[in-house]
Amino acid sequence: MRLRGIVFGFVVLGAGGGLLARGATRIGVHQGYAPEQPIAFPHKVHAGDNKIACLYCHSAARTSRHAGIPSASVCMNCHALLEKQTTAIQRLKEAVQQERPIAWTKVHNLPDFVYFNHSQHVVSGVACQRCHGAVEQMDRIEQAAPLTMGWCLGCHRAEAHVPTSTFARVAANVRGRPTPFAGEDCTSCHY
Amino acid sequence: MSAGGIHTSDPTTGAAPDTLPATRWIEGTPSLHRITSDISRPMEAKPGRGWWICFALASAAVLNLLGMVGYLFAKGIGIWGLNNAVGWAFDITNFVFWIGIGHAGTLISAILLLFRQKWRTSINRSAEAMTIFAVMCAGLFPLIHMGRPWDAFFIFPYFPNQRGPLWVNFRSPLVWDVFAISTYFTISLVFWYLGMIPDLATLRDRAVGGIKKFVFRILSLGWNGSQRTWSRYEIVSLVLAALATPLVLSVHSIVSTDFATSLVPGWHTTIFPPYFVAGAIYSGFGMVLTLLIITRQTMHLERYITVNHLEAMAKVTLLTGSLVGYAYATEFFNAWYSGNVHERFHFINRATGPYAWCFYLMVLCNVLTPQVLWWKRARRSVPLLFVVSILVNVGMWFERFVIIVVGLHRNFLPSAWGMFYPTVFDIGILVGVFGLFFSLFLLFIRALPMIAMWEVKGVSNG
Amino acid sequence: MAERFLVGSFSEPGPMLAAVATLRSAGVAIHDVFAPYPVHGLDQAMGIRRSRLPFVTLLAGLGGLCFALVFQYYTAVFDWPLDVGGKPENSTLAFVPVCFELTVLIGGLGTVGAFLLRARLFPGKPEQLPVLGVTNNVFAVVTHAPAGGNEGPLARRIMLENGADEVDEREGES
Amino acid sequence: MSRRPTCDEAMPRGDGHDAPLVQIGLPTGARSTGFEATRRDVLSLMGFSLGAIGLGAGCRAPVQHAVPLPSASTEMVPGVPNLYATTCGGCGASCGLVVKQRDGRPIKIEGNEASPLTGGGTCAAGQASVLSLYDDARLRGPVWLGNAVSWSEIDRHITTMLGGGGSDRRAIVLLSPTINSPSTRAVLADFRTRFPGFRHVVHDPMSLAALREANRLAFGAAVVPHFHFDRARVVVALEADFLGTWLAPVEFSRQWARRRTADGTRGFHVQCEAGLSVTGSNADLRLAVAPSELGTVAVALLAAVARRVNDAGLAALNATGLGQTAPHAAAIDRVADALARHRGESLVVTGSDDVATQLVVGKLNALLGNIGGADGPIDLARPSLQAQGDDAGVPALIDDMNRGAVSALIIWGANPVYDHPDGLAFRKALGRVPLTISFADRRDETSAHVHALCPDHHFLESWGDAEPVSGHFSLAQPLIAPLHDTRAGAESLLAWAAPAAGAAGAGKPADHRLYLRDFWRRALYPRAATAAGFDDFWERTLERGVVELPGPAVQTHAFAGDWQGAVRDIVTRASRAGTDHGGYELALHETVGARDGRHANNPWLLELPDPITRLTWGNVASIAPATAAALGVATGDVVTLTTETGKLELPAFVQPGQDRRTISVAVGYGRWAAGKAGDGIGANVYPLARVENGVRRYAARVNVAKAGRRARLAPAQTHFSMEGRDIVQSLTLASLEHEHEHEHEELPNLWRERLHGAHAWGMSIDLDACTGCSACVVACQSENNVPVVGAEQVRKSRIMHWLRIDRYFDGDGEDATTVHQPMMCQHCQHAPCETVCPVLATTTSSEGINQQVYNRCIGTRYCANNCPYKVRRFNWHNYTANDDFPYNMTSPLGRLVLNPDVTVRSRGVMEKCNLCVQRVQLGKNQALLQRRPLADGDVATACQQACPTGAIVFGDLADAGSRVSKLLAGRRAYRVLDDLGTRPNVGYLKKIELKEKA
Repeated sequence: MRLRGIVFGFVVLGAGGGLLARGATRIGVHQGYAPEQPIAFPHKVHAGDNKIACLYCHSAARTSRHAGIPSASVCMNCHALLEKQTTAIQRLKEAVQQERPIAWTKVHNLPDFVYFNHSQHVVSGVACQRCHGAVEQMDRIEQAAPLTMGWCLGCHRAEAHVPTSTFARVAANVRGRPTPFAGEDCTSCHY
Repeated sequence: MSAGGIHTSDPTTGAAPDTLPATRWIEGTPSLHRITSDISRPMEAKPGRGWWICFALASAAVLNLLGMVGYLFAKGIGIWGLNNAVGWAFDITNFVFWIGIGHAGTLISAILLLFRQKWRTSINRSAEAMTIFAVMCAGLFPLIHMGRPWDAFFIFPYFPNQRGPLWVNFRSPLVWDVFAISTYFTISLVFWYLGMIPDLATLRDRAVGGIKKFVFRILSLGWNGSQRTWSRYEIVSLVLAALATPLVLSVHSIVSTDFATSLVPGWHTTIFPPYFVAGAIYSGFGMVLTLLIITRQTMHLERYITVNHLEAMAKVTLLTGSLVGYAYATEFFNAWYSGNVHERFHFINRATGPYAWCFYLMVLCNVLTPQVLWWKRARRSVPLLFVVSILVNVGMWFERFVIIVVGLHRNFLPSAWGMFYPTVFDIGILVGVFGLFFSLFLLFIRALPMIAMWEVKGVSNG
Repeated sequence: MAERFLVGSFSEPGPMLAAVATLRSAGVAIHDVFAPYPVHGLDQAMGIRRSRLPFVTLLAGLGGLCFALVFQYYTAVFDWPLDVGGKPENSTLAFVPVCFELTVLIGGLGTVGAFLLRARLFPGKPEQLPVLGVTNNVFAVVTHAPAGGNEGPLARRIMLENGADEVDEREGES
Repeated sequence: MSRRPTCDEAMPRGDGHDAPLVQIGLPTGARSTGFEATRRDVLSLMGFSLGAIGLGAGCRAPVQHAVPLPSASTEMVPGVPNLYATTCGGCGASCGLVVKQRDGRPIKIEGNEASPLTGGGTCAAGQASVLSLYDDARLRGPVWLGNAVSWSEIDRHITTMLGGGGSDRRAIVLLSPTINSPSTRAVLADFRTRFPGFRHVVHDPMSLAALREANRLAFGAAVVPHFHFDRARVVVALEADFLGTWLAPVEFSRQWARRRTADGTRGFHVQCEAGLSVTGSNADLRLAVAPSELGTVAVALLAAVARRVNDAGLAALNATGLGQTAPHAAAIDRVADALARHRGESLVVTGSDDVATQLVVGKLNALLGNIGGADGPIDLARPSLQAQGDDAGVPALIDDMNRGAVSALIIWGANPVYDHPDGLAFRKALGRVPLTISFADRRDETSAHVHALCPDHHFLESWGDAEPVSGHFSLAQPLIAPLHDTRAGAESLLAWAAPAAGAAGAGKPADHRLYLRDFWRRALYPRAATAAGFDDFWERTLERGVVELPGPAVQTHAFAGDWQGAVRDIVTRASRAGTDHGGYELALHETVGARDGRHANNPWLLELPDPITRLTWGNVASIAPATAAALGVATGDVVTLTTETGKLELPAFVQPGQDRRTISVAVGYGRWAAGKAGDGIGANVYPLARVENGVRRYAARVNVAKAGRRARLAPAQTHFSMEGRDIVQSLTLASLEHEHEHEHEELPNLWRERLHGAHAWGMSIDLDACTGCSACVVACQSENNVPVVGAEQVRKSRIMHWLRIDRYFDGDGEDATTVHQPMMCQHCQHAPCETVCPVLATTTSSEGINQQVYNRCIGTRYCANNCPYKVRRFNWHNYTANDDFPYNMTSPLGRLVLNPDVTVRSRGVMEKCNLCVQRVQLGKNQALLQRRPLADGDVATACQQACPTGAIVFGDLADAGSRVSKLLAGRRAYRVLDDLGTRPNVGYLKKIELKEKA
């Protein structure tokens, strides 16, 4: 009878609403963003096959808030000696000769109003892959993590020895909460 | 809604007729059919010139509102007169004012129902409609006063979200407001609609085909007046009334905590909840009076909205008005008795500071004006009641303005004192919202039965 | 299968009440009565039990209350106990208003929802009127009148005796 | 961050390398808001239609690029700030600075702790000078006869017209303010060898010519002595705002604060002045004295002291019985007592423009034995080299120009058309000079009328050195490659003076840096008693910024001035004044924001509330309440001031503490060619000063009349009384001794104490040391990207400063006392703002900071309403990239000053002081990188770093040994409005009162 139709309609509406809501919560999340670069730089070849340490090129990550895109001159440290020639390498060398900076396309754009300091995390022994994914297997870099606040906090809580699972937190709360860790403060990232 | 036709004592409303006042709540004894056609006339006849003029004015104000709010969203609330000292002024004043207006409706339909006041029957429908529209107007302000409506969703605790464990602050009265206002709006709306279903069915059956019949058929949910449904229906009405009664009292109490839980001198007072509720009912009845006096004249419903109704409302107005006046006095006494330097200064400043004129205007309108209602003749004089009701509304608007602005503009550190001067946008939006309210109401009296036919039938039959 | 009904229409509630009472005492099964407004005393006359909807209200209300309590406690104490003005994480008193509002909201909506379901009212449902005007000024008493049974003539007589304007026979499925 | 490399090698030269630097240097803050705005809009549109939400899931933010340096630099790691020592060019005091450079551009001025003079303090103007670097009004390159040209071309024109050579005796005149840079003086010397007819005229808008003249007469040396206020137990200042604007305020503030001890050795500070100044507002005893009476007071003081030290030679003076006729006789006696009690450790200074008065004061100091000695308060032997202005110079120059006796005029840093009483005459005279050259960085009032505009570098772009006090040297190095095609003034002079090949003195480097280095090797290195080679010495000095090199002492003799003559002169003038007394007197003075007007286009300074009037955006005529009542004038009424040299219309301001007969007006306003922000702000009062027999007088007889109009002032504070609430608390020395620690009972805590993390940040502010100089306000604005909102918004009391300095008066007569109270977020442990925020946008961090999360804030403003200190600031408009607010945040160039580590807030967001949490995080990160715990003092907030008196101390309250913990546990500590139970982490130290009322 008709009532069934009505009920069905409500179910459909609910499901649709749920999907829309989920879509809404993905606004501004660019997971999987993999733009083309002015010079096709294969991390797979460098970090993967040739096992060049991340911090060799991105040396700034050790001391700075920025990981730092290496200057073309850094590339030349090796490519001056290697005779391998590709169009990409050709364009790189031109850039170096003309002292023309290369405008790389930024892949990992944090949401607005967030301050992230690479050095803090590198020094604390966070592996690059933990946020950037398996870079050594990527030909073209893509954003592996969602880079949302919830995602950051998950790790911060784990590292801050604040129980992440609800039940663990309940238990901890019964015992009396562990001393708060600055890594959970708003001002750790927002100022 | 079962106040209608009570002659035998029955489980739902077991009142003996002789306990009721001998007042006639309907003039003459119109037949059931007469009642139906009288009440549905405004919806079926062409609107008169008076209606068109009112509607033109109101909708002009609405256009102005749309324009100004649009500009507000584009430019930010800097276009208002607010500043570092006075962070709230017209916006929250309007919010509290309209919430207050919204109180009479549910009060009439719920509390008077529980108190078995027969006279509510012919006014409750329009009073409830007024409630709905007033709450809509009120709800506008929390949204626009932030200047960035697209961020308003932050205030709802929803899942899934990108923020992980960050919810909202359930300690903040603003969150309480969100829940209180939305609950109040929903319940009032349901209550209103539920009460309208039988009348919608009536209209459906009067309608001669066409879109009108279609719409009414959808809305009336296939109502056919079956007694089995009626008996459940009355239980549900009672239950809703029982739920709505504490709700009415809670809403303005919660709104008052916006102020009472803060530490601003003049806000930080425990008498605020009852004081605000009294004020709300007061202003609500003021507005009901205004509207009914207009409609009964323009729509020729004197037969159903009698002077007796007006007088009954006048009595409530007098009572709540006196309560409000008492609250004013108490505030001053508390300030003096507390010996708190900031509190004392606030009330001295309220009575002698740059905004003193608002204070005295408020006392004049809210405390002195209703005193004329002690005289029966005054209570039964329609023009006088009209004037009083208007003054009451003015006074209650200024009450909120005085509380908010005078509280903020001079408090703890004299170095941070400031003044608030409204801009054209403050005033424009104030006017615009009145326009919104009245155009909604004007549409309502054209589109829906503004008097509960089935209830009146019950009464007339008694 | 199609069933046969007797529909007696009255213009006044009084006679209608009397008719109903007599019908029941005569043992005629009353299908239903249709009226423009709730005529009081009719429930007893028809012997309708008091609705149990208030229990729905109670349950829904309690549900809302529990949800509000648990949810606020969870967010404020377990999920992220932020230091808000030095207040205790479990500021129970501050949770009261929301608890109350949700109780009322869910209680109210639950009741109305249950009512609509129970009374089979939903948008677009075609109205089934025994006679036109039951939503205006006619009171209609509907009794079962199986073919060949003797309830039919009996009921017709009783209703006419009690001042029914007219009584006619209908077919339709209940 | 801790290392301070020199930028000899680090700095890219001006050969195009800097272009990409500036690109990557675009502040992420600014970028993020630009991005934010667009994305917010996208979101807002989406909010309205459900369908758009689905689209939103796939929506892409605008593509961003990351542009690395073409070739890696070891010095410059993107995102890592470097600190370079240099010298401030904000005023003549040449304070040592350490400038924070981020991604190749200077973003923040800090004081240089190594400087023995300032010890790390700065002033408001100094803090703001970094913004002037990014001023849009600056010239982009040289201009010849109104056309942009290349340097080589303009050099060709100029060299041909200058001619020069051994026999060439054409008069070439350089007009500049005091030049205390030894290397530049050397450049001038070289220039003179090339052009024998060259001469140098020094013009300071606010000069101390009278003081130098008096010292010439008295001690045989026309010098400005080096004052040591810290060596004086008693300081008597006659019309000398030495804490605010006079001579070297930063240095003097530091010295003065050293004497504000909370024990018996505390100094006693007396101020005699007409208008209330920053210094006067901090004096233990302040006497309102009209300019015409200043001399009388000096004489009376001399007489009174003479009586006490019964000096025979002064008998004659006592006969004149001046002690009685002078005002404030009783008070003067008390002061004389104090002075006599502290002979040799007292100090009388006067900024008077009257030689006679200066002579009397000189005599007074001599009598008290304050002059000379190893630790005498007044040092003539190693004098200050500031304020060498020669008032007679400009009038003489104007005559020469009109006579056609000047063949070429070079104007360097001076703006006489604006700031000289005879400005108009000067402008006319300019037309008579065949070649006029200006080094001005913009087309200002003067340089608009010259032939050749050869824009000088901003001091942050150029090399240089300074010797503010003889023997104290300070080096300046560029923080950024020149933004525009400008050239150091010295380099221009060198280029034009470059001798024909083979001529004498050829082969001197024309590059300014090399010249400087060469000069130091030749002239200064020998004076350094160091075994190290010159390169070491140079590197060290460059890194340290300052160095002390003993030099020859100035030869002076004992006081030999004709003080009797001076006294007679003063007495006769006083009696004349007594006879024809009528009308009022006009007194010109500087304010800490505007100073002499050279920073007029700096919006930070224009919006800086004056510590005394609390007014922004313009100057006023300050009138005593009594006088205002007599004239029927109220604050805001426009009055007409008429002197014999001109008339002026200004809004009146009723000013407690103002002398009854005097109208005070601040100079430095009313520029008409300063730039977009500064033009037409206030009125120019310089023309009302006048030059009187060789000395410029900053006071004049004036007639006051109501103009019948009202002006709308832009006050940052409208109510001046504390209304009897104990907001600023004070105690007397006596009570301090008896007061027990924590005698005020601690309010009970309703709730269980919250656990806190590793630290508990707190701040202590010493109300006794705070002078209200407002350096901290600008420092905060510069550090935290606080927007400038303009006069109209300030009028609506929407000023955005996170840190404000409240000022309250007690009484409103001439003897009104003043208190200053820096007020910023108090970081309450029980913060009222937090409880009411619906979205948890503001909470207390585990380290006790009341944190404000901008991107969570939805702008209900409930927190601001509920904040008893009213320190929260709401972004009523979008102040960035918004043409309604045409200040630095709107111009691409101006945005370069933004601090990339601090978010630029957008519209509808609440903001406030966050205890420079970005500095806290940086400090913690530094400690982390160096694998060491954070030590007390590692983190200094911007306001603390800027404070010249060290009134502000920030630190960890969890560490009982930290300075701030000790201070806040002390007897003077209290919290503002703590009876509200807010439990602030910011505490104040009570002011100490000597209870000396006039």
